[in-house]
Amino acid sequence: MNPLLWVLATPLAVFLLLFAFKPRKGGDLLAIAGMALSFGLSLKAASAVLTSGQNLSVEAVKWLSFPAGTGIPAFDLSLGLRLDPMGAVMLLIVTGLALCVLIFSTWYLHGDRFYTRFFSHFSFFCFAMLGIVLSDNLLMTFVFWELVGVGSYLLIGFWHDKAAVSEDPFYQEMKAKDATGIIESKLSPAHAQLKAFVMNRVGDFGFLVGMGIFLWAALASHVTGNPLSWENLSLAVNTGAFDRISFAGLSGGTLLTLAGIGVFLGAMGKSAQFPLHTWLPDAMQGPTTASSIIHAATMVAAGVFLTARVHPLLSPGALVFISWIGAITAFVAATIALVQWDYKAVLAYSTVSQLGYMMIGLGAGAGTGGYSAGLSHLFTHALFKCLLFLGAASVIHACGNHQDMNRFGGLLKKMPLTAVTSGLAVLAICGLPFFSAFWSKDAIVASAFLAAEERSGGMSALLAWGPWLLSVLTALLTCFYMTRLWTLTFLGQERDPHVTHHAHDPSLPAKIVLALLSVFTLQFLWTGSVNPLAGSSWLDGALTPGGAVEMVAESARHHAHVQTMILATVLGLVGIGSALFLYRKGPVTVSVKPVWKFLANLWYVDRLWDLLWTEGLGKRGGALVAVLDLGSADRLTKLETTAPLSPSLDGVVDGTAKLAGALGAVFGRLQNGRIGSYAGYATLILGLLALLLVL
Amino acid sequence: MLDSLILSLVFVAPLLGALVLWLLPSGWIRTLRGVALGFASVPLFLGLGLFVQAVRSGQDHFLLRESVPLASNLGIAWHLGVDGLSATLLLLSGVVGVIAVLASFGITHKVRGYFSLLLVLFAGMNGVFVALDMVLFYVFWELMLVPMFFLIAWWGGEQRRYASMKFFFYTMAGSIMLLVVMLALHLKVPTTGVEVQVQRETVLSGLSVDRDGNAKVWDLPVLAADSLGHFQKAPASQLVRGDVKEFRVHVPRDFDLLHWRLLWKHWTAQSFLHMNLAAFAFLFFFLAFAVKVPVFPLHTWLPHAHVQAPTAVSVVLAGVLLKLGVYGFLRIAWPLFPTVAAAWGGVIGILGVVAILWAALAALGQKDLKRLVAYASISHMGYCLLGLAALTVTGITGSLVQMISHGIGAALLFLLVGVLYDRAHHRKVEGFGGLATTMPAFTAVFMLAAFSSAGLPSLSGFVGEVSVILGAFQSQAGIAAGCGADLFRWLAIAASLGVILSAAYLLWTVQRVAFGPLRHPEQASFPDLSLREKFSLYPLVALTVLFGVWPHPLLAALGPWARSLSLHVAQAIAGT
Amino acid sequence: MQTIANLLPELLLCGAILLVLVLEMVAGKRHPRSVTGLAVMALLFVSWISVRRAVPGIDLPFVGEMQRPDFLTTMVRILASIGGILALTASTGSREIEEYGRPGEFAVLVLGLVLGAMLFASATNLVSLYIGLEFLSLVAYPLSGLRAHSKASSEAGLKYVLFGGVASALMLFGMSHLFGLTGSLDLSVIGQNLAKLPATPVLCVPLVLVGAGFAYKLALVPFHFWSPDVYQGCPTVTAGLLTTVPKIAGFAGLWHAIRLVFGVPGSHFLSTTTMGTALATVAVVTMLVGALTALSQTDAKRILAFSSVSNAGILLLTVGAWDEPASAAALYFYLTAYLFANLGAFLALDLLQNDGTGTSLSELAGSWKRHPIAVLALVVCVLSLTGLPPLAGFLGKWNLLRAVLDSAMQDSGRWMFKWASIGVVASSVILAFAYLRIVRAAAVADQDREESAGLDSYVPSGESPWALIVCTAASIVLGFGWPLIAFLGRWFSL
Amino acid sequence: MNCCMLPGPDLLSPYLLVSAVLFACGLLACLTRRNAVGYLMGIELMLNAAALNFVAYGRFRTPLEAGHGQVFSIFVIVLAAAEAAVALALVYSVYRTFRDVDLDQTTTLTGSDT
Repeated sequence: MNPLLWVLATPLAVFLLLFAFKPRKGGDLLAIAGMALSFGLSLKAASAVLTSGQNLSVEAVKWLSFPAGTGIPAFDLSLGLRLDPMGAVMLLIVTGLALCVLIFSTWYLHGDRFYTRFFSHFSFFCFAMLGIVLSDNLLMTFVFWELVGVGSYLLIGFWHDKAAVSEDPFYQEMKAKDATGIIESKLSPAHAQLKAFVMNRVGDFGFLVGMGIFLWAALASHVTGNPLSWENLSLAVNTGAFDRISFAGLSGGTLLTLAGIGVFLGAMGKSAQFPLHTWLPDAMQGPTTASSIIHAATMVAAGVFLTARVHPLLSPGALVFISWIGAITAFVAATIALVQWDYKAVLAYSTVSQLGYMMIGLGAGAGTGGYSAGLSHLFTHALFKCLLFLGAASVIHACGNHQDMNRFGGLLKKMPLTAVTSGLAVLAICGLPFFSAFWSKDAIVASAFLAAEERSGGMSALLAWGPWLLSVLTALLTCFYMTRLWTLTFLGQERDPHVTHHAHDPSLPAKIVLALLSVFTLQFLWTGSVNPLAGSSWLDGALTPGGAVEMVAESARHHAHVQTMILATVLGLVGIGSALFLYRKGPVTVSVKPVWKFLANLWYVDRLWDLLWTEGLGKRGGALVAVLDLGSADRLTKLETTAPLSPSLDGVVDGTAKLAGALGAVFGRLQNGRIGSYAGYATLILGLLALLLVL
Repeated sequence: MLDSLILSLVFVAPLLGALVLWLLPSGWIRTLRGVALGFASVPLFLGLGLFVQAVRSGQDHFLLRESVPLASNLGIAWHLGVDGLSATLLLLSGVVGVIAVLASFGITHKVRGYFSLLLVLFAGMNGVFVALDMVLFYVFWELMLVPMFFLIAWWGGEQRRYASMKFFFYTMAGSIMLLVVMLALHLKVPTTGVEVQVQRETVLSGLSVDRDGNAKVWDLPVLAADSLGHFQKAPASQLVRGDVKEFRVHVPRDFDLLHWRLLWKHWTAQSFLHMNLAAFAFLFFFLAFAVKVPVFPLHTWLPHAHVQAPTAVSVVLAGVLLKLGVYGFLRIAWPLFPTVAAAWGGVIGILGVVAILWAALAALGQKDLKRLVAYASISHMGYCLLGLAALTVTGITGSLVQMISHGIGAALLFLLVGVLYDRAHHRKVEGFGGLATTMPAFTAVFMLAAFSSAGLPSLSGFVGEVSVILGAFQSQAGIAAGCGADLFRWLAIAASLGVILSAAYLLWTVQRVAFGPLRHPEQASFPDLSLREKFSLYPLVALTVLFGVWPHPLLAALGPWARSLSLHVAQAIAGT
Repeated sequence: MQTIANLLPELLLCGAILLVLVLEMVAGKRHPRSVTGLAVMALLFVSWISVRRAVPGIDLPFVGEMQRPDFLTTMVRILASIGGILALTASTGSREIEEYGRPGEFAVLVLGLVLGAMLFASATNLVSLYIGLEFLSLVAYPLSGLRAHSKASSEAGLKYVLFGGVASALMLFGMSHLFGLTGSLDLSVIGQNLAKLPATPVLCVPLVLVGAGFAYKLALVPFHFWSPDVYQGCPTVTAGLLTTVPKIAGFAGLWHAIRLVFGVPGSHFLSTTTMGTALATVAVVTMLVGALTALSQTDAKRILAFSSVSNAGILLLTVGAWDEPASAAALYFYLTAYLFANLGAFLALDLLQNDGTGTSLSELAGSWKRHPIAVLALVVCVLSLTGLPPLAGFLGKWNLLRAVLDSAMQDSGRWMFKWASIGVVASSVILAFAYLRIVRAAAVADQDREESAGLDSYVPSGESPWALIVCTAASIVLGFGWPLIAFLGRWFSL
Repeated sequence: MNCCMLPGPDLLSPYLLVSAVLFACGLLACLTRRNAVGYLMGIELMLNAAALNFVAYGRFRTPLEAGHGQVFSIFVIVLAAAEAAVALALVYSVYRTFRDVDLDQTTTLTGSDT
């Protein structure tokens, strides 16, 4: 059997076994073993792919097959696996990190009520995630896309019976004062999981529409085989399928842009792009180790991954849209991260911000090297962000589940390994030379620069340069808030002894995991040379976009890179320095009051969603329609006796019945019991009739 | 004779069961349950067998069909038949029926009457699925009315009288007009019958060969013009060769639904009450079936009926009865009046989408679990209508699959609400909270059911919805309906919004009922699913997953059917 | 002599009446049952004779230009006697009738009613028509006023007689002018003479007046006012009888009269089409008014009364439809189904009434607890009236609509009948709601007052349940009578 | 009509006029009388009007037809008597139960009360 199938099937098998039998103990070992197996196989497969550059694939099986109709050929939306270089790296990262996290969790969740359940749900998630990585067509991606959502749903709601933070004293004293932007009564695992899924559904709406249009186009151009497979889609687009169809007066490029943006909406949901990002910080309600991989390393990156997958199908217009969304996301999230006191919240917002970066890169297009930059940032980020979260896990675990940075401080002595590894990760994310993000993040900024130069011809300067500008600003902010995080936690002296005095590094296996991951923060592992400017050697296959692209001149790119390097380093040092200086003694609130408040309230985005979506549409709108349909609650209680007529669909029905009854009552009233009047009516009518005939 | 005997069994067995129950003493409750279960399971096995056959054949033809004249000079015949569609629906009704009986074991008073009425109801349902004679169809159709009325009125909730009256009156008002319509159609055919032109494809769809090798469509000899232009019996070989294009068939005056498929052109030329006969008939067929589906805005009886009906009856109502409406569209309204259906496709599609969104919003606003699920049903049936109106193979297949998956999913949800009701004796959403801690198994099934009807891939709900939406995107039906080619794409986009809403109201419900801290301490003592409940729930769960992961059987059984319908309509449009 | 033999059933009935009177005198006190028994025997014999003589396609010759016992008449004779038998059987267990205490008189009256029905059904002459009508009425008045000591009953009787008097007077006045116009009492001659006259509206006035008489007998709008009051007031069994047998006779009579008077080919006078349109109009108004009024009633008997008005309207369509054999068959089958369903419903009510409750919906509430079987029968009969398959009523309605639409489609002049068919379904829906209120009260609603408070449970003596059982069974069995309506269609077309 | 064109003093129209007046009186009585007996009398008047018509019409036709008319009028008289008998019996029973024969009092049977 093909290794890819094993890679995919093993986690599923583990999940099914654990779900079916719910073993008291040994579940964790089973999961780890399974993950190790699929990691080993992935290594084998990935190395084969990366060295040869040849795709591995598994024969597609029929899934949704439809007979031919009029003007539409018979087609089969089949399920098949395909592993290309990009997927290979992703595969390694997913399985590898999953393995690490599983090992780490045996320490972190030790003694938890739902210990085994974590491993089963986690395995399910891995299965779904691997499905996305391996899928060879759009529909299958959508399928696993949703399943990943379920996985995250299950893991966010892991402690499903936990109350909302409004009842959590720790949270109450930690939260920034007058931070009303967060609706605390709706911040609990139960709420968070719902929010995450529905928010993602908002994105998936776009995905569905985009897929619909793509399928329609592909069928219009009579491709053979699965019309939604990556090859067929790009084939259809390149053979001008979109010129053959038209919708809402749009056709060709514009329609393609529409479809592209549609699919990208899906990516926005998964990758928490503004304004759909609000679910990700809430998702921190789940176990930290789960967050470390789902909401930091892999799942949220799935959006970026998808965007990269469909990159050949994206029109220039769509790319501009993408880079702007990315830029806005990156900036907004970074600003919010500045003012958070919650250790995990900072990490969450930094994740959102970094995802924004990746989108900027992809949005910059392939020619500018943005595509490869975005992808490489996806890979590097996955590793150091996972490391950061695991560090957070050990800190929080060590401090008795406190997440308040005000109470931390001076942990460097107590838990050196955690501190060092996290420190490395911070440096990495700051993008200092010789650290991984230096090579990926700065490349993104550079590509944004090049893209801006390219576009400034076609559109207004602001529209063209905005993304670049924001990305540079964000670089500064990133360094600042990450350093703030580290300083407040590990430097200075203990501020709250009875929170921190038990603190100690995690157990050995966890330590090993941390150490192992921290290695990846170093750039040369990626680029294969210590020269900061060197591109990656062994990743080339993974980072070259599908389809032919004409690259911007080498010299121009080199030029841009140098500039960016200098700029970024300077900004980085400024940010780090200022943060160190400000927070060396402990927490201080530095900012202009209104700005602080605005940021502490998360730009009021959560509020807005809550107002429009939950309260507005969900509660008010629902109630209104309910009343318009069946009538008031009062009516519904009196149906059996005397239901008052109410202006509702149901009321109209009853109204007509009542009307008929009333008409009948009128005739009934003629029946007054007087025989005289009976004869009267009869003869009267008869007489009239006779009269009618005579005249 | 054998065919119609086997087929009659699907409704005769339940009727026999009702009779047997009637003869048994009302005290023997266990026996009564056993007998009911036994007789209810007969259609299940038949349905299963037929379904397997249908999947195997992968063709659109009748697996069994037989016509025995009842009252010859009235043109009425005992005409029964099963094709892929009927077989699938028979299987569904068999499964739902058995599960409904299982779920009714909790009923303790007037057990005998309850089960006999339930069995009569099944007889009606299954009868409709196999009837191919208009009068027969109507008889079975109305046969369901009375048992349903009493099932709600006797074993229902506190407002059962209102609900039952409303159900009865609404449904009857919808369908009684069919009396006039069917007679009008019948009488507009001359007593001597009428000779109609048919396309070759139409003939091939019902081709059979008589003793001396002449072609017949169903049981009617096919005539083709010979060299002199006289119409002679056409040899089947000639037909298959396809060198002759124009065929004629002499259709007698009767109520045979298969014959009626050939007559749409004839009827389109007639008029009745200053209206085009075909349009007139389609309108009333549509209304009659729309009430059952139910189509917005004729749906308001459903919430009442569901809320008041006992669990098992709700299960049957949502699981099978609503499907009868769509079945009516598929078996009668669309094939008999293809051109009218195409011409009104726009309105119908819009109605479908309005139902999806309106009902979804209404569901968001419900406080009663059962009413919420009822609105979910209305919303999901909207997809069936949209796919049907889109008239693409993908769309129609989608709506057929949606029927089945909704049948399973809705049954599941109603059973779950029943589980809660049996424990708490109320159905208020805010009356629950945090049940996941006390009832993990229940929660698991509940989540699965919710995800399935929210259209999660790998569960049956997804296949139908996505096919309908994709089908609508490909649809050109807007043109035939004179609303522009874009109409159905807009509708598809609007329908996709339903995907967000369904996730919202279903998962919100799950969250409020199952997650968060236990809100009502007394509910800490609730037992998890009992064995009987598991018996009734797990088969449906299994089906949901099966059809979600491996939809091939459904598609193989229904796809060809959808194809032939789509082509039938397309040819009709081309023919005019 | 040979022709007299064609009135054999009628003659037998006369004999039976005498015998019953004698037996009443001799053994009425000691064996009240024997009297009823004799009457039932007689009716059975009569219906047997009629069955023997019911030969499709052979119309027996006129009897002194007065009666024409054709196939329809013969069949109607059977129906009428069946109605009589059922009523008599039921009467033996009916508290109201038993309390009246003179089974003999009741039996005589029933026999008389049947006799009158037979005469009216086959009348072909103004005199026989008038006599038949009066005969029916004169017997019906005492039947409805039977319980002389009860206010309701006597009031019902009085109203009936007074309204009937006016109606018959109108009819007679019309007849007199008709006689003046045509110089003949024989309907066929009248028809031929009318055919020569021009169709000036004035000449129609006498016809309208004669029509009034029929309208009163059949309780057609606007001559229906008496019926709800009378049916509510008179004993329930009687009500059942009066809503069926006279209607059966009336429609047969009207059927013949219309065809004799207007069936003349090449007539300058009112064409069959015009006549049909007029009748259809009356029919539609009647069925809708009856149905709508039934909605607002609160007494089961009144609901059934108005439903019988509505049904009369529906039946009238067949008379006007003029598509001879088909509509005759439709008329006959509908009448049969109607007889069993309607009589059954009343008999069931009577059974429920026996323990002293009334027939108002509120009093019926929860009676399924006391008499499950009777309520079941009531439900079946009422559903048959509703016209739900697979019960007799559905078949009747289907067949009737078929005939009506068929004739409508053969002659574009009969466009009114297409609308009338819509009217039929409309009124059926409205009526369904009214019927459902009976079902709901009897079979669903719980007793508001506590269980059987002050109800002395009256044990229905005798065979009365059998009548009900027969009605119910017939309502079910006839529902599967597809072949039967096929045969009827063929017979009447012979 | 031809019958009206006959020469000589005696004409059909006066008879018809008389009977019409009779009929009108009878009908009026029926519509206005609150007393049951009065109502009955009205009916009798109408019947007689009709009977008169029969005889009158017959009078101006062939003897055979005249016979028809007269026979019918005899029937009418007889049946009127019979009807009167039945009616009076019922009036009596009403009187026994209601202690009154005022038709405005005998109105227990209306849809409304129950």
